[in-house]
Amino acid sequence: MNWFRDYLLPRGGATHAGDVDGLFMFIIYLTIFFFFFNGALIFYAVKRWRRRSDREVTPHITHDTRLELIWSFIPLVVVMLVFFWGFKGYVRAWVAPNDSIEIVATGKKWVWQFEYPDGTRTLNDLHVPVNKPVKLVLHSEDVIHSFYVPGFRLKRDAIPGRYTELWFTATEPGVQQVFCAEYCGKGHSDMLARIFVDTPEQYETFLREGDEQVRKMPLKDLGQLVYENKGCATCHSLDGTRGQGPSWKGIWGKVHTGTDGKQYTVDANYIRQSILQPQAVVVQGFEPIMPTFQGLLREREISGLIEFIKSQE
Amino acid sequence: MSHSHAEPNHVTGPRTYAGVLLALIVLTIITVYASYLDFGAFNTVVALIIATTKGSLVALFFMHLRHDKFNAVVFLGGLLFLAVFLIWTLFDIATRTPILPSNLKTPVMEFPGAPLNKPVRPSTGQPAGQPAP
Amino acid sequence: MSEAITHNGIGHAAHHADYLEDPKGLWSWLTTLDHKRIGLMYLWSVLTFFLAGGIFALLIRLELLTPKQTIMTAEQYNRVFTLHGTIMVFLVIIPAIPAALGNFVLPLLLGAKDVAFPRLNLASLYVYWTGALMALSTLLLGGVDTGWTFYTPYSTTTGGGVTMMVLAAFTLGFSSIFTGVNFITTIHKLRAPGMGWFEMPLFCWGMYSTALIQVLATPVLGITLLLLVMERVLGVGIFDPQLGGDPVLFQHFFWFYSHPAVYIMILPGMAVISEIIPTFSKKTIFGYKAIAFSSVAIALLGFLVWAHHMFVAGMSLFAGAIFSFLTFFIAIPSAIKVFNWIATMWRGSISLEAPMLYAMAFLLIFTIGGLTGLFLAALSTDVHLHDTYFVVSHFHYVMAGTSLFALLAGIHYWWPKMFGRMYSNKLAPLACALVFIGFNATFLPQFVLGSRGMPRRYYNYLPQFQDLHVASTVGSWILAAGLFLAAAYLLASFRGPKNAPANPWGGRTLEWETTSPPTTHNFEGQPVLQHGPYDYRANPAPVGVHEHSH
Amino acid sequence: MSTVTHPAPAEHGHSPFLQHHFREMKQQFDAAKIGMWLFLVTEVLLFGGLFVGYGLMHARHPEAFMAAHHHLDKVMGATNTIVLLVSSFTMVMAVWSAQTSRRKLCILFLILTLLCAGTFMVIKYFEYSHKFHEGLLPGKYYTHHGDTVPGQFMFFSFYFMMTGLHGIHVLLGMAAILWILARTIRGDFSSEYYAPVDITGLYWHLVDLIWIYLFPLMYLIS
Ligand code: HEA
Ligand code: HEA
Ligand code: HEC
Ligand code: CUA
Ligand SMILES: [Cu+2]
Repeated sequence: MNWFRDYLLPRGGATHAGDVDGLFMFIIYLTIFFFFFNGALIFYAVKRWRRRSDREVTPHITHDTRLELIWSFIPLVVVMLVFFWGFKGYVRAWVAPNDSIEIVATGKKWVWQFEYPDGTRTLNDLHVPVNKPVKLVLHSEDVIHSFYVPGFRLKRDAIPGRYTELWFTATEPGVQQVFCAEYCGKGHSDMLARIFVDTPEQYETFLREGDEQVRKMPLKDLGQLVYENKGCATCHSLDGTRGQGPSWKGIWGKVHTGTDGKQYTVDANYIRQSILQPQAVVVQGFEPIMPTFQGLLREREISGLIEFIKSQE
Repeated sequence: MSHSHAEPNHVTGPRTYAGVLLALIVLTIITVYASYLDFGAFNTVVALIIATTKGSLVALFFMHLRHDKFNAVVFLGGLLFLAVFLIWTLFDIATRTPILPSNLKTPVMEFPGAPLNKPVRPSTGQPAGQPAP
Repeated sequence: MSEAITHNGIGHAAHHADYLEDPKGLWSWLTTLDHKRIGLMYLWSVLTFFLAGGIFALLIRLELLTPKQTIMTAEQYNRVFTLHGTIMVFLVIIPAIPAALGNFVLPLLLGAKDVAFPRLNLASLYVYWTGALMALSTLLLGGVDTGWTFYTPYSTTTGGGVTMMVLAAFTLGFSSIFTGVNFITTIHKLRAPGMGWFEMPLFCWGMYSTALIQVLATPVLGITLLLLVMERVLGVGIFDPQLGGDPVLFQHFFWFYSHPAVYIMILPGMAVISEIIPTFSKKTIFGYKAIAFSSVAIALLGFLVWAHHMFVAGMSLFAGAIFSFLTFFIAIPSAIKVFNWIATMWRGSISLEAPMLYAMAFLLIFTIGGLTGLFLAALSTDVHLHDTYFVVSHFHYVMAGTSLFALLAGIHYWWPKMFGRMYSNKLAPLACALVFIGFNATFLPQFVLGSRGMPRRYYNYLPQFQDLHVASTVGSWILAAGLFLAAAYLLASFRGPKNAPANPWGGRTLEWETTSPPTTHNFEGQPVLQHGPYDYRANPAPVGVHEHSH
Repeated sequence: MSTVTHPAPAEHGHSPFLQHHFREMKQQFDAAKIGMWLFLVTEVLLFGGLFVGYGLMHARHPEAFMAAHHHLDKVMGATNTIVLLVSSFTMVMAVWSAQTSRRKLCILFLILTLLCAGTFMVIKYFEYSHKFHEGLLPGKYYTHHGDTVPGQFMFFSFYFMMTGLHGIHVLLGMAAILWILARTIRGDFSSEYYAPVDITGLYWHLVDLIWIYLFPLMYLIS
């Protein structure tokens, strides 16, 4: 029946996923069993004792204590089993081993930011080494978000003013999808992130130089990737519609007026400044809400963005 | 079932009521006096014990619960569920272990955005003065 | 006139006065103190809002037909599902059975002339209308995009009509409290002479348990919502981490009410089913006391488990364990009920009229809905499933599939009593089948969506989820078709004459012993109970014999 | 058939105040009492929510609460406590007078109760205006200067929410007492029928009961 499990659940990629799946499948079969059991009883009763005449007389059976005890006791045993099974899995996923790599994950509308022990920071892309315990310390800068990795069967809320934590040991290299599972407003469903489960070598390179993709891509494509993955897209559209921030459509070379009344030409330097010190020039008609990306984007990524914006006719 | 005090033999008289009033006033004086004493951790407990004594007097005599078993159960039931609310909430609040990232540079601020501490958060919902990890 | 009622010479005029017609005029309805009329006005209001909530649901489903934008923007989507959830919970399913059907039949079942406090009853209706208008007025205030759970700090920082919506829910809470106070008192003091606690129909036990929750939990919702308003207006700080508060505390406050509230939604449904199954099996209920006590047990246990909605919300391990452990105990009284109902059908004389069809659908869907609660009550699986479509599907199975089916069952059961008219016997089973199939087609795929990781309240989703979303959307159309069909033939019955017999189904509870529709004062004189509510031994009432003529 | 109906109980002991759906005055009276007590339970839980919130925030910020409560005036608080206790006494005496058909006495005690309630509100008014003046306001309106302990605003959030909600209840209670007073003057009540006086009394005592807890929790924490 593995096909059934694989149909229902995404492929598990962390050490304790198997335990959760076991319990999940157990309750699935329990549900299916009782559905058909009750269904069969009802069906049988209707077939067998369908009313044929209005004058039918039925036996006067008021209760049966023995039956009553049986159908209280069996569910009791079953649910206690389920409780302990679930509890066991929960405890195991509770305390991180001491040698875990600690990464701080901060949620804010609508991006995830990761800070590695060496101070490296990434946005929306989390790199972890395979087969090493990783502890995520979660925290939010605005409302509650929730860090959800279906493949790891893990989820924990990121709460403002407090830290929560979560740990896992990824078992196979590859990519895992991360969702924000606590409703956080307009961009909730776009608050996606990915976990790159790296081999030890890949992880080393990542810490040194950023990930491989970034290193090899043409600048313009890199710009597009950054646009999609680092949260620019939540505020800037490409088709001219006004979002939280101005659309990028055809802005290259245009002259924009800041709230200080001065005129600025949109060129490479201007864009670089907009990204690193967004508050320095605020375009008229917009709120100064763009976060700074200082330290979050590598030099090559910024060049990529400039190329990408240039290409938006 | 409901034994209300409707039956005339349950009419409590003015003398009892006056006595209860006197007791209540004396207890009020005691509780004010006790607030100047120091029982250490038990200050609040003492105050609450006195308040509960007063409350019981009001409920039993003025509200006639002494002769009204049914409604006494109703009332105590309400209090019971209030207790459940408090205690079950404490199951969580009182047993949380604080978690801190090991590289935390600035300590968590208690009232980052409170009046007279910092300007209140702007309407945009942007954070003002969060604990910086 | 049923032979069951002996004439007592109080006057012929009173005897024939049908509550629908006496007195006449809109004003007489708006100022009525008659529980039956108040129940009907509640019924029409609830069904209207059900239609509104259902239309919002169809819009949700339509939007989810494709990833990214289909028919609305993300902001609109967030407002639509908030409105859908709030309307369905506070305006539909909480008042549905108690305030509409309960108001109508509870006094009849008890052999009483009215509820204990008729004025309070009318007040509750007006409070409900006020709350409903407030809730709808948020549409003009820019909508509300918090979800029906109003979690802080999102709800304290977002714009729009949140304050108004919260005050609306606060107001609606009072209408629910009024109903609860009224029903408890009525059951204690207005039972017909000779009707002991265990001679009451089980419907009354269900109402009693529901009312307990309404009285004990709703005030805490009230204060929670007030605190939320204060947080928004004054910045008091209790839920705001910026001000030294605790945002997760809001969740404790909210669920202290809202978990018991899910039993406000289901217990009345179970109450209806406990009436229908014996009537259509023509057999005494199996395990009367077990069913009665399990209602009370569910109501009381329901207070101890609320934080199972917060397993991933940063609760302590200890709290998680306690709340999970206690949650499982609710499965036992629920199981007791299910098996007792099935045992009632055993060796009965089963007739498959529309109410019974809905009741059987109820049993099957409740089995799935309830057992999927176990996935969520178990700690490790809930971590995976929390806030995914699995939860969405779970609660639609229990709220829409179960409570709502019970409401439909009850409407079909008491329709002849309420209006004196029968509906189409041909279309009813067809509609029931459509509703049953449509319902499962809508929500079964959502379980799979959820277990595969699709989070809820998502406007946009990954392409891999699309197939199942399409299936669900198509299902919602079948469901809607069934419901519209049901609405159509029910309304069509008003074209016919008032020809329903006093006791069309051969029921043994007191409401069947008065005319259809009942007279203004319910019974001629004071009925005195002489047999239990489900006693089919002596003189088993043959169906359709008590033809009632004017 | 199974069910027999009797004529409505003959018109014996028929009070004009017996509503049509009750069989006798006792039943109506008991129902009114149960209804009132259930309502009081909802009030207890409503206030209870605030008390729980207060307790948890107090435990979270003990210094702030401690420092803030010094701005309250114990004398005024204690005076108000005694005023309310006395009003409870006069109220129960009013109920007793109605129960024993002493109409004049009942009127007197109701008026005394109203006077006490009025005194309470006047004292509250002075306390509030003093706090407004000093900027000791709830939440974000808190502007008091010279605090050494941060976070005192939260104490005042609770102070105003709790005493404010209590104050509203006092006003509602006064309205109810006025209504009862009018009916007493009209001569509605006697030992036969005094349920409205009784349940208004219950409401009033609950308002007192809540204050009994508010007083030490607000004014006397140490
Ligand atoms: C009518 C409403 C209703 C009802 C009756 C229930 C019934 C139950 N619910 Fe559900 N629930 C909701 C409405 C309801 N729920 C809603 C609205 C939400 C989400 C709110 C939101 O977030 O928006 C929710 C969410 C929810 C959660 C939180 C999930 C999450 O967000 O992570 C949990 C967790 O424990 C849960 C558990 C249960 C359980 C154990 C029951 C039990 O009572 C079920 C008991 C019934 C049975 C078990 C079936 C009958 C028994 C048998 C057929 C016999 C065989 C049984 C055994 C062998 C055990 N529910
Ligand atoms: C009782 C409660 C109830 C009911 C009945 C329903 C009914 C339906 N719900 Fe809803 N739903 C909720 C309560 C309910 N829902 C809640 C609480 C939420 C969570 C909100 C949140 O996250 O904050 C939710 C969320 C929710 C979502 C998830 C949104 C998201 O997370 O992004 C979806 C998606 O498919 C959905 C779909 C539906 C559908 C298709 C129906 C269909 O069953 C509707 C069918 C009804 C009709 C088509 C109307 C027809 C009516 C008439 C013609 C009149 C009837 C008259 C008679 C028959 C007499 N609902
Ligand atoms: C939270 C919303 C938000 C995010 C996320 C965001 N921006 Fe912005 N951005 C704004 C706003 C608002 C403005 C206009 C005000 C200003 O200039 O600061 C703006 C302005 C700009 C401008 C100047 C545009 C003009 O028309 O003059 C550039 C360039 C820019 N952003 C680039 C980026 C890039 C690159 C990213 C992602 C790496 C990004 N932004 C992410 C909100 C955002
Ligand atoms: Cu962040 Cu949802
Ligand atoms: Cu729940």
